[in-house]
Amino acid sequence: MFFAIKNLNVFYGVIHALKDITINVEEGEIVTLIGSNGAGKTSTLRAISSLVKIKSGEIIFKDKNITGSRAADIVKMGISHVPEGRRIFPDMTVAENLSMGAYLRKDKAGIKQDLEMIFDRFPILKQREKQLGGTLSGGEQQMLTMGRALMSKPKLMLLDEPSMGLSPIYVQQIFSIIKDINKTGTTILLVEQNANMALHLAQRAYILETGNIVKSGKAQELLNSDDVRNAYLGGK
Amino acid sequence: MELFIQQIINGISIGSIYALIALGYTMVYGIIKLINFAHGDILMIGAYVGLYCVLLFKLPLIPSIIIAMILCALLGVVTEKVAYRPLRNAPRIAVLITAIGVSFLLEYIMVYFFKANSRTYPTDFFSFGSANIAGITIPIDKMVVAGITIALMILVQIIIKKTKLGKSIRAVSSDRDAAQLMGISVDRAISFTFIIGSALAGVAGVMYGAMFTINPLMGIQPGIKAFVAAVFGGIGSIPGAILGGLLLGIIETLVSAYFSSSIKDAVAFAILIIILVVRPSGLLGKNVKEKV
Amino acid sequence: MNVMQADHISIVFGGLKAVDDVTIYAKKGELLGLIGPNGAGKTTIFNMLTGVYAPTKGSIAFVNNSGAEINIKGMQPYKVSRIGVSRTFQNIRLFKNLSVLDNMLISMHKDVGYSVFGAIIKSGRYLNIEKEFYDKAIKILQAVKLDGKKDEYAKNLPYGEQRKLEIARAIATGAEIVFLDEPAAGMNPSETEELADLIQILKNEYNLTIVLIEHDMKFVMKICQRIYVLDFGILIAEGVPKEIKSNPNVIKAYLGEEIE
Amino acid sequence: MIFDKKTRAKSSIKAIIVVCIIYAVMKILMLPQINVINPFYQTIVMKICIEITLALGLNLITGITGQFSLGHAGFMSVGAYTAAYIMLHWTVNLATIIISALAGGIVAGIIAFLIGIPTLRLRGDYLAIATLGFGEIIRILIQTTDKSFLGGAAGLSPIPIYSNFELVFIMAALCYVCINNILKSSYGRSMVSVREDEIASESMGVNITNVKLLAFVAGTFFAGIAGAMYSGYVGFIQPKDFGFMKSIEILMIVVLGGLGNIKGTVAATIILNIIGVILQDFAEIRMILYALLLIIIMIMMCGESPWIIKMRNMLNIKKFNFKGRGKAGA
Amino acid sequence: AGSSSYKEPEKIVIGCNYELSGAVAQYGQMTMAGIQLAVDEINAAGGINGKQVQLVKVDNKSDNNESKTVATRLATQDKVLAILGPATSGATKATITVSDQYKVPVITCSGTADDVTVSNGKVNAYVFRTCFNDSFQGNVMANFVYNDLKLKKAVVLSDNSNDYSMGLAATFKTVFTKAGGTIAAEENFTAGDKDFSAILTKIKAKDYDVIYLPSYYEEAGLIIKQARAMGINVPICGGDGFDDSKLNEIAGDKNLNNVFFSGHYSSQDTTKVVVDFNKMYKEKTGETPNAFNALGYDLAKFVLQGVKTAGKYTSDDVAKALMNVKDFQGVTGTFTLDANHNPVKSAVVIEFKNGVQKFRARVNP
Ligand SMILES: Nc1ncnc2c1ncn2[C@@H]1O[C@H](COP(=O)(O)OP(=O)(O)OP(=O)(O)O)[C@@H](O)[C@H]1O
Ligand SMILES: Nc1ncnc2c1ncn2[C@@H]1O[C@H](COP(=O)(O)OP(=O)(O)OP(=O)(O)O)[C@@H](O)[C@H]1O
Ligand SMILES: [Mg+2]
Ligand SMILES: [Mg+2]
Repeated sequence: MFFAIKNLNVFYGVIHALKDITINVEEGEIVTLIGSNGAGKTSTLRAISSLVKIKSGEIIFKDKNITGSRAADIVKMGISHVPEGRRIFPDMTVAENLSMGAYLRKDKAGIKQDLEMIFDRFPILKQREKQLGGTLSGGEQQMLTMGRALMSKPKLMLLDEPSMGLSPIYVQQIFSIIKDINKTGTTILLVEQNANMALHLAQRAYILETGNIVKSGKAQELLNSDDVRNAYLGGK
Repeated sequence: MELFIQQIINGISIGSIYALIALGYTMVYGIIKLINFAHGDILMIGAYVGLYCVLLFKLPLIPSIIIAMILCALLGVVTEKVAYRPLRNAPRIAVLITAIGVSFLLEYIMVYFFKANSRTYPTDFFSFGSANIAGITIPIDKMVVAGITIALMILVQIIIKKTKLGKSIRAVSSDRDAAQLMGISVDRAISFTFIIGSALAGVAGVMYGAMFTINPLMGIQPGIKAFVAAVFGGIGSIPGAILGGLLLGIIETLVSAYFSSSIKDAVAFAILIIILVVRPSGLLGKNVKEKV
Repeated sequence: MNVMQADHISIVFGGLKAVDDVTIYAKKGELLGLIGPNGAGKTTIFNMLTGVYAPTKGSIAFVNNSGAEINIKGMQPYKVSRIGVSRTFQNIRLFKNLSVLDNMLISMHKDVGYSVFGAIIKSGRYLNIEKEFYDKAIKILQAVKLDGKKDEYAKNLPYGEQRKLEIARAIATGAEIVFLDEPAAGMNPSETEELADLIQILKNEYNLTIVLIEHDMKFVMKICQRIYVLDFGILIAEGVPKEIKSNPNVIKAYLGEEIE
Repeated sequence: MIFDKKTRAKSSIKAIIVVCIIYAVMKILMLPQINVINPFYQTIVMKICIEITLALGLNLITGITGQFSLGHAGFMSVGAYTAAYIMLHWTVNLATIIISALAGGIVAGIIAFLIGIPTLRLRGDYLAIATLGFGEIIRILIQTTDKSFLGGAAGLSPIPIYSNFELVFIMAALCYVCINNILKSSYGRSMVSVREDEIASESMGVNITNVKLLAFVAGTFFAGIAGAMYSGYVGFIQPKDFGFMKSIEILMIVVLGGLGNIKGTVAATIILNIIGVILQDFAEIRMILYALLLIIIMIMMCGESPWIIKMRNMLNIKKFNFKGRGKAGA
Repeated sequence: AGSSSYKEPEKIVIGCNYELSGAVAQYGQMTMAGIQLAVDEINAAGGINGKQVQLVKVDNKSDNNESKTVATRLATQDKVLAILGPATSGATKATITVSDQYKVPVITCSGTADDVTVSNGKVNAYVFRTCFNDSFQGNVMANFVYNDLKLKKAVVLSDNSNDYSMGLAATFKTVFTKAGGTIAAEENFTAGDKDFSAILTKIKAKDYDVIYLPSYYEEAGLIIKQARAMGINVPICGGDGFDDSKLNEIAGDKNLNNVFFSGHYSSQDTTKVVVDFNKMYKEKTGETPNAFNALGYDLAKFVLQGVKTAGKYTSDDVAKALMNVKDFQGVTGTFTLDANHNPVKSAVVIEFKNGVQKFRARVNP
């Protein structure tokens, strides 16, 4: 099994944020997790990365039980996380932020090549190379977060609303990047509010509602379901 | 004029000692933003370790310093693990209270076992006399301190700016969660910060002790001076801490020399406050306005 | 009548011209859109209009409801707010550890009509004004459907509700012109549609002039009466949604493709 | 929330009754026949009342408004010296006692006002250092004055002992009520908003400079009053009584009680003093035990390791809520 | 405390209100060591009137307020016959009202400020001391410098955070100028300072022939060392604060020439009490005693002698009895208390020669 979450429960104090969630992701897939505000999408990703404590349940990655591993070790295993809310390092420059992404890598040549690739994709970042991360515009920060995660060459990538605050052109760009890196062998678990595009991109999807998985299946099928259309896709 | 130069030299001498202490202080303070009340007390322990190296094993300066560094680093790591780590997510000011607890603990354990009495190093342990250039007396031992301070500052700067370890420390200081997502172990980075900071306190302790006197409560004053110097120079800036320490020494000396030494601390604080009002994030602090 | 008039404003950050000679205005009761690629300078314009940054060049004036024109050059944000200008932030800035109600009440503090001494002895004036504040806050909260959560900590609200609370808080200042920075970010399409309706209701009920930044074009085109487009700090287009949608410069710089 | 006069009257009467009951109980326990609060404990009770006044003032500044001050003892000394000076030159009666206490508070407040205007724009530790500096400057200036004026290093004595239990108790109660009511008003909310987010507060029309200044002046006013009480209680004051460590001691109370939590401040003052009394018998190891207790309390109350949480649950203590004020009207 | 139903106690309970922690813990602890030694000795010899002496030791944290509460506690809860300490004048002054209120004697052996025993011209009925007061010591040294050393231009270097230092300096200045000397300069430092080069550089350029340095050994030691290193070789004079072997360690023996201080006794003294004390102290603790140790030792012995002759074991009676102890022979001199509750005893002036203390003169009050 490539990646799976089994019966995951997470609490914030007395708030039961995730209730017995089970999700699995096959190697090479793009799976998306959608749901309205406060459903628990972010909490799921944070639980996987060990940024929040798990009450019960299991997380499996490449047939290994990684539940309770430390956050840093999970990254070492090849899981990279683009967090919600643009968690860039505000007092480091754009270049330093990107190099932090490659913290665990040793192949200098590879790093350089990837850096070129990122600057290619986000020319703004190249222009802002020496600027402090904290002074970037919202969208620029979002690109930086994405770029930083790409620098770690992950096997599984957890993306939390990567298109938030991006202009239409860059939304397209982000989705095409996701498609590209998926083609080159990275598995993707994508959380998106832009459910339309997410469902078009993904093979499978889970729908989360107040901490429960209420629906799952082929993305295409969900896209055509009336319930889903009304609840998440709008355009009545 | 000659007198003035002499006083400036005096100021640099005492300032370089402040700077050396502030250097270690700012390692922990600048990076974890913990007002490390116990730093002065780790310095005190360093001074005692040095003293016993001399008294019991008759070791010379350098080996004594190295042993003091090692033991202080150990002590720093242990206090971090026991007292500060459980409070990682507590407000900064709460950790400050714990640090005060640690400070009292170190002080009074030492008082209990070694009494509150002052002690001294043998007079020949760290003394190089003084040189006389054109009527100006230059105390060589203090210049040695200045040299060591500069060398250590460069070393620390290299560690922070150029090494992978330094990178991880800076990332942790900036955003802990995000640093973890880069594969950085927060515990390790913070432990290293304490190791470096406490080892520097060890160096400072031996030199401070050897030049003056030591007792279990000796750490309080250098602790405060280091705090002042670090803030003065700009929180998080290592050269700033050095500059802050030096300026503090020079200001104090000039006030003593040209006004009255009874108000030297008051005037030093007044100047400091004026400078802060003009530069609200210290001398070398980055004044980045938060982007909204 | 223009309630807001910014003439030829520019700002430079360490050599970078983030906003360059931009002139914009808002008529009373208008719902304006400000769009443009990432890093174009939209948020920066908001920051200048609300006093957070002072423009390097140019002038900004508001007309308050007594008809006086007020130049905000060099004014601190709290003073700008007191002439009836309010805003939300791109990265939500609620008072996280305070209740929803407290968040609302704080934005009314500028109209506090009793003294500290009155507060200490709980004078009659204090009681009246507190009641007035409370009623006003609840009324606005009802409009954004948050009255049921008035005692909740702001940080415990889901993202979408935090956005709504921020809008409600901006209105509670008694503002006549409100700047909204990406109000729909982080909402799914259905939620965005609801928000569009909500904004229009609020605008009518409180007689507001609204300027908003948003990347969700469907949303912008639906509710904005007039749109400004910014690119690299320069105004590249202005017009009604229909014109903007088909403006080739805008398509090239921002939209990427023609929408719908 | 209170909006009408009837509820206000009810709550005021309730508050007065509570104060009276506490007072009466204390008084009864102090009766020589009962002697539960013997003369020694009486001195401790007075010390507690004075410290409550002090700490509540600092809580207003640091806990509620979020302005990190390390100079509180300096303002206390201003009050102490002002009152002592008056009492050494005037005859002691109720009127002069009240005048000197108020004068102590007012002079401290005025100095805070003058200091606050330039320095309160500093943030965080920069402000801490500036206030620490002012505290030290005040102390050193008093120390350098001529012996015949403020006593220099030797201090002022003998100051008539004019503080009694009634006086310090009433002052502490008044201080509590004032701060509590400010907190429940729009002024209190604006202070909390400054602590939470200055930029957002400003954009909502809050004049943060004024708000900080108000908190600072009010807080130091109480420090001044506490100082006045102190000098009439010990009968002897010296500059070294008001050093940096004294400021830290007060800060410790505020933090242990929970930043912004005024009930907590009262509780913390009482608990710390009880600990102090118990530890008096452990002369040599007193400070070691005190330090250990401090560390353990902090870890137990705010630590997050699993075993700590387990212990906390077992002992049924609540985790610290550092920002004491949450719900509306609380 | 007052007692209507007097009952003879089984033990003699004496309170100790000392600075065992905090800024001046050094002084408190050293005094306490002396007291303990005396009490152990007395108890080993069968106690006072056959009763064992029990010490209640309480720490006042070097804090004046705490000193007051501790005194109250000792007087009312532990019902001690007398309170020894505190070590500093300030902390002692904070207990004056307590001593009056509960009629319990407070006896200090190092609170030297003049107004400890006499405030506003009125004697504090229950406060006593067994050490010189500041004006006496300042007086002794001013006269010695002017008349014996025949030096006329003095620099006064005092610790302006310390009332002991300021007190001695003030008297010295008055007496010295009255005698005809001039004060060439006055400089201050603050307890805890370590580097004095700024003020030493400053005074070096002045015209003077002696330095008066009333201070404790720690700062004094550093100042002497740094002054000598800078080539300031004029005589340096101080008070009993110099009397500690630590002065030798800190300043270095070679720098201790031409250094004088006024003290209670000379370690070269051959009287039996002094010799015995030095020997016993060394045996018990392995260290050479200093002034604080000796003062503490004398204090305990003196007070217990009062208790022995009081007749009744009440604090009030003990207070009265203290005035009746005549010619008490202590290590720090033979004395009787005068009407102001100050001891009438002679001071000695000691001179350092290559770090060795030499008796130089005896000055009677
Ligand atoms: N640190 C926290 N403390 C308390 N409650 C929290 C915390 N973080 C999240 N929650 C609560 O847990 C629930 C799930 O939140 P989560 O952030 O996972 O939602 P989400 O699906 O990512 O929503 P959004 O689309 O708004 O990002 C929400 O009700 C939220 O209020
Ligand atoms: N304080 C600052 N220092 C330096 N550069 C800044 C600062 N603030 C903004 N900038 C730069 O100015 C440009 C405009 O930023 P702004 O935040 O206004 O963009 P925006 O149009 O709101 O973009 P987005 O849609 O991504 O939020 C950006 O390139 C940003 O990097
Ligand atoms: Mg989320
Ligand atoms: Mg923006």
